Amino acid sequence: MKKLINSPDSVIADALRGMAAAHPSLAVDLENRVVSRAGGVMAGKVGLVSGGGSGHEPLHGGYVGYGMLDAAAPGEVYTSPVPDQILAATKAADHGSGVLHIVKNYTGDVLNFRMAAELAEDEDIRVVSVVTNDDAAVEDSTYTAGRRGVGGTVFVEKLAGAAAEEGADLDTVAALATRVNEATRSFAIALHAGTVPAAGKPGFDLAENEVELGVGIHGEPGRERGTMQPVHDLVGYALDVIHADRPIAGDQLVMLNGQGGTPLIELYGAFAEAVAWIEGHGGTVARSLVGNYITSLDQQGFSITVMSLDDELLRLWDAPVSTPALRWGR
Amino acid sequence: MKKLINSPDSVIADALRGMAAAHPSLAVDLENRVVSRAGGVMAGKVGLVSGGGSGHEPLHGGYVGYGMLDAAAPGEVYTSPVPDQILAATKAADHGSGVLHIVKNYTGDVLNFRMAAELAEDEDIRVVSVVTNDDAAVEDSTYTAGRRGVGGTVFVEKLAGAAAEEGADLDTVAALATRVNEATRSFAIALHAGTVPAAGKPGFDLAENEVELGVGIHGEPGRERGTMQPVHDLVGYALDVIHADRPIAGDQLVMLNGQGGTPLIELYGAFAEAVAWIEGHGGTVARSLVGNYITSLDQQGFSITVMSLDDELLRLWDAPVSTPALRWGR
Amino acid sequence: MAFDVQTATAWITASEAVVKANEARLTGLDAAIGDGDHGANMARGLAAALANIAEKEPATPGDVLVAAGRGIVAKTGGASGPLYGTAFRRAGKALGDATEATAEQVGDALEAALTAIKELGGAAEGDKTMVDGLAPAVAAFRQAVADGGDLASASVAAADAAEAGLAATVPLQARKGRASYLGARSVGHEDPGAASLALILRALAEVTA
Amino acid sequence: MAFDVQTATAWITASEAVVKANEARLTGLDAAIGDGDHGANMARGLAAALANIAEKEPATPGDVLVAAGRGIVAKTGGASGPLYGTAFRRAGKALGDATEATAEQVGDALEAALTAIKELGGAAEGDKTMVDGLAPAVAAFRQAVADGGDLASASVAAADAAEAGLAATVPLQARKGRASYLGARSVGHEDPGAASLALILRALAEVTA
Ligand SMILES: Nc1ncnc2c1ncn2[C@@H]1O[C@H](COP(=O)(O)OP(=O)(O)O)[C@@H](O)[C@H]1O
Ligand SMILES: Nc1ncnc2c1ncn2[C@@H]1O[C@H](COP(=O)(O)OP(=O)(O)O)[C@@H](O)[C@H]1O
Ligand SMILES: [Mg+2]
Ligand SMILES: [Mg+2]
Ligand SMILES: [Mg+2]
Ligand SMILES: [Mg+2]
Repeated sequence: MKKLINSPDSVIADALRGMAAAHPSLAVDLENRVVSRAGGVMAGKVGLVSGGGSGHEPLHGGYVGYGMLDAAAPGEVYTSPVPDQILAATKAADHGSGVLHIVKNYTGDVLNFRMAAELAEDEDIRVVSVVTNDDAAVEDSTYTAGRRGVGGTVFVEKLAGAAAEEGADLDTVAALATRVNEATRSFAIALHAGTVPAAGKPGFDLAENEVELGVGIHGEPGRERGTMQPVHDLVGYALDVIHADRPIAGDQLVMLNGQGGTPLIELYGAFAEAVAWIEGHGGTVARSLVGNYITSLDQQGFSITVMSLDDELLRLWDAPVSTPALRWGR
Repeated sequence: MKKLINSPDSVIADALRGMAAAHPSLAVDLENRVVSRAGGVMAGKVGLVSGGGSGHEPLHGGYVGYGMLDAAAPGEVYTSPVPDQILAATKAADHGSGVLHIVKNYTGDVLNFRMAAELAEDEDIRVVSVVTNDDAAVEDSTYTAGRRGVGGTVFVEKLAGAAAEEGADLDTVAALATRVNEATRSFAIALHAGTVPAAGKPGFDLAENEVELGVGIHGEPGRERGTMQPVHDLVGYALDVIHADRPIAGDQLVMLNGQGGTPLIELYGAFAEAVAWIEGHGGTVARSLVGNYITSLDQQGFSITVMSLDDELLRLWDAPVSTPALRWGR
Repeated sequence: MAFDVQTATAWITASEAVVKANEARLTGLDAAIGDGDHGANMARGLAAALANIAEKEPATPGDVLVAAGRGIVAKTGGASGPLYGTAFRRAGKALGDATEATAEQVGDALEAALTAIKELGGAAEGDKTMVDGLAPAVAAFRQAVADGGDLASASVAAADAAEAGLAATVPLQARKGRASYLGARSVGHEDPGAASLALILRALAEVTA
Repeated sequence: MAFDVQTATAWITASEAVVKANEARLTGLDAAIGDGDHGANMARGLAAALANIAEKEPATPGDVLVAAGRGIVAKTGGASGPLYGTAFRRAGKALGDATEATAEQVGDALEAALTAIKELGGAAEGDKTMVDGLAPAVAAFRQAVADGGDLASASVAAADAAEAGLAATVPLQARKGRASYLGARSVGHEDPGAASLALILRALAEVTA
């Protein structure tokens, strides 16, 4: 697989240079690999930090800005960032009222963020971590690593970001983030695996009539291999799994997300199926996102993330946001 | 190639249903296949209509909204819309001050829009057409079909849209659109061809060490086949061609566009190279877009579109815009 | 045999069938030097032509062709929609309200179609377009009639000429349509529009045989 | 032979070399049931370990391992960074400021590493992780020392046990780390972390031979 890169080693550094040049609203620390807001922030605002492996763009750097994150720490492709880097992001995000770490549930992310939090506390920055784990494809159990954090992370960043912007304190923002995570479920299906630059070939091979059901965001195989179906059936499968795990009822926030290599025209078609399914089950799609919001490089496929809305969550979703990847209301 | 669709015949209809559900700001006429603004428009504003084959999303439907288009007419995949459909879009866009047709220079688009314009004049709607032809890959000549309209179309839609929103009359908006088109050049390189749903396989085959240089936006082969290079060299090649055709000097508006299947992280890396090239040649990147703005389904590769800015063009670029795919300032 | 409503309708019916049967081939030709939709475009367009004929129930062969052309323009899109659509419409108009057109009149109609395509698309012979099939076909049809041939033999001559014209597009470099963007790389391929045109004229020869 | 600064440094050097040589294999194992970065992670981490040792010029074998661990944590990322990094750091701390650690002390250090990994990652034996290589290796090392073996023979016993532990991960279903997301599909593959661990303990056996 050809990649539009200089070398696998320079992918992150090159991309960060590009982000810095493309977005004057971002401050990009190329040395520490931290993306933070260039503009001023209301003193006393709770800081929001996220991060994780790269390859999921626009997550997380594209969500730094008013109403969402204060800083992001991008690791190597599909590899969590290191503690010092997360510490640097935490310092960049600290406005005196503590910092929320939004961590996707992967052993590497959890451990590196935990170490960074310890380092931050040594420097008298209070850190609370919220671990997202919205992937309904994975059996949850206390004996395992548990569920993965996937698309729901975007919702957590948006809604917690809005609460922080409104002046909520660290514990309130953390409690909200937890509530959002709990109200959210995702499921993903891949048609063709993405290619990590260092690997140079797709993470798994699928025949013309095969799909991977229940994939994560790291090009890993899913929970089972299935047969290629019309998008109506694939979307139905995904929503059936989510619905069985946490019933879909009432007003929903729905993200129909592309994995990086699927045309937008197909994502709109998939979204039409999702809306039909949800309305057919008595729910309502009150708000939505359709596009590439949490990707797996050039993987082909989609994920659906569904959250039950209440008045507070709806208000926070509609609150102004101004980041490279999500922008409305200002 | 697997496609996330129900059937090749239903792709456009399904996507339009999805767009309608995803964007309350849009009115989607499923029968006539017209996407227009749902909200009211200042009476007397010049209407802007564009359209063309589908598969280039977010172009054009994603650019319908305040500060850009009034209506879009999406044809079948890679096939220009038909006259009746363009007429319906023209009617939806007419607020009493005439309508600008923004037409990409392809025989099919030009002919169908010309027929639609004749139909519109029969209904007493004044139509002026501006044909975009910014592709520096194609030799221009009066004996040929001339250059293709590609990425520059996005700039024309944005800047003409801003002028129309300010209340400029039809001839002024058309003159501005022409000026934007003339100040703009594009060049594209593909790594892997996209797949039209009805065809089911990529438009051309490239070996692991090959690229297509000077491709258009319809999965067609380029002006020559080249050797795969680091992104530094590919971007340099593209900018060399553009620079030779129309020198890049002074403040530039630069779009580093993905063809639909290239990861955003790679586009940022490519953009970093473009900025370095332009600054190395004494120019300045004053404004930019990095992402998927005019795509070729799931084709892998990029295009660069460069426009020389003056004070008026800069002001119009910065003017508020609120569409599904471009949004700032309100 | 004369060119009446039945023959005209049979021509469009046969054209639709042969294009449908050759859809993949036409698409393949277009994928090589264009955007790979000519098969789908022509299939959609001729199906719309048939539907419009069925709906309008035209009373003259001219009106059959006008209805076909309108159907094509309304549903095809692309370059071939306006070009073929207008060509059929102008051909139909050229037949006036004759209920049985003579071979000579059919020759005039084909000439009108050629003129329409040249006017609209601006292509000359040698630009590697459908004109390279239609221009020699019109000439051959007229010559056959001048030599005393009837509709059937003139149509065979036209079809033969269109197929020869198609073959002659292979070494040409395209100067119009999408294939022109390929520059020298367009050499060595049949033009898709000339290919669909040859099929349609062969269909005429078959329904008039 | 005793475990001194030279031996400790030689161990990390040999580990880096063998991991680098096996980078593609480790990545392949991780691609099958994880995300395909374990080879790159370990190569990057152990290179950082070497760089940090070179920079810090540690005076004791304990400090060599602490420097290695810090280098790994600072540059690796992923699950293996904190796990291996903390393991080396804790192992180093367990050695105290001895300039020549005995086989028994090295056994304690390996035990400290195992405890650190279990504490941090929460994995037990049988969860299909590096613990399945390290736990039997520590036991074998201690047993060899108890049986009167020296550093060299105990290290060989540890490396053998780690390799057996690696082989024993094949039929297991993963319950920790990314492979756990595959559920039953994780069965039938070697665990990548257990594989890198076996390489690192074989390197210990070689430098102490
Ligand atoms: N300017 C023109 N004049 C005459 N024929 C043309 C012209 N442009 C294109 N064509 C014909 O149209 C054919 C392509 O039609 P089609 O693929 O359906 O449309 P598009 O090029 O819009 O995809 C070409 O093979 C050529 O024969
Ligand atoms: N909770 C855990 N406890 C012990 N070892 C673990 C745990 N999670 C993962 N590992 C080990 O880490 C290895 C994967 O490391 P690596 O691929 O470098 O990191 P990542 O999983 O973050 O991509 C696994 O093969 C396993 O041996
Ligand atoms: Mg990883
Ligand atoms: Mg076309
Ligand atoms: Mg075509
Ligand atoms: Mg891994």
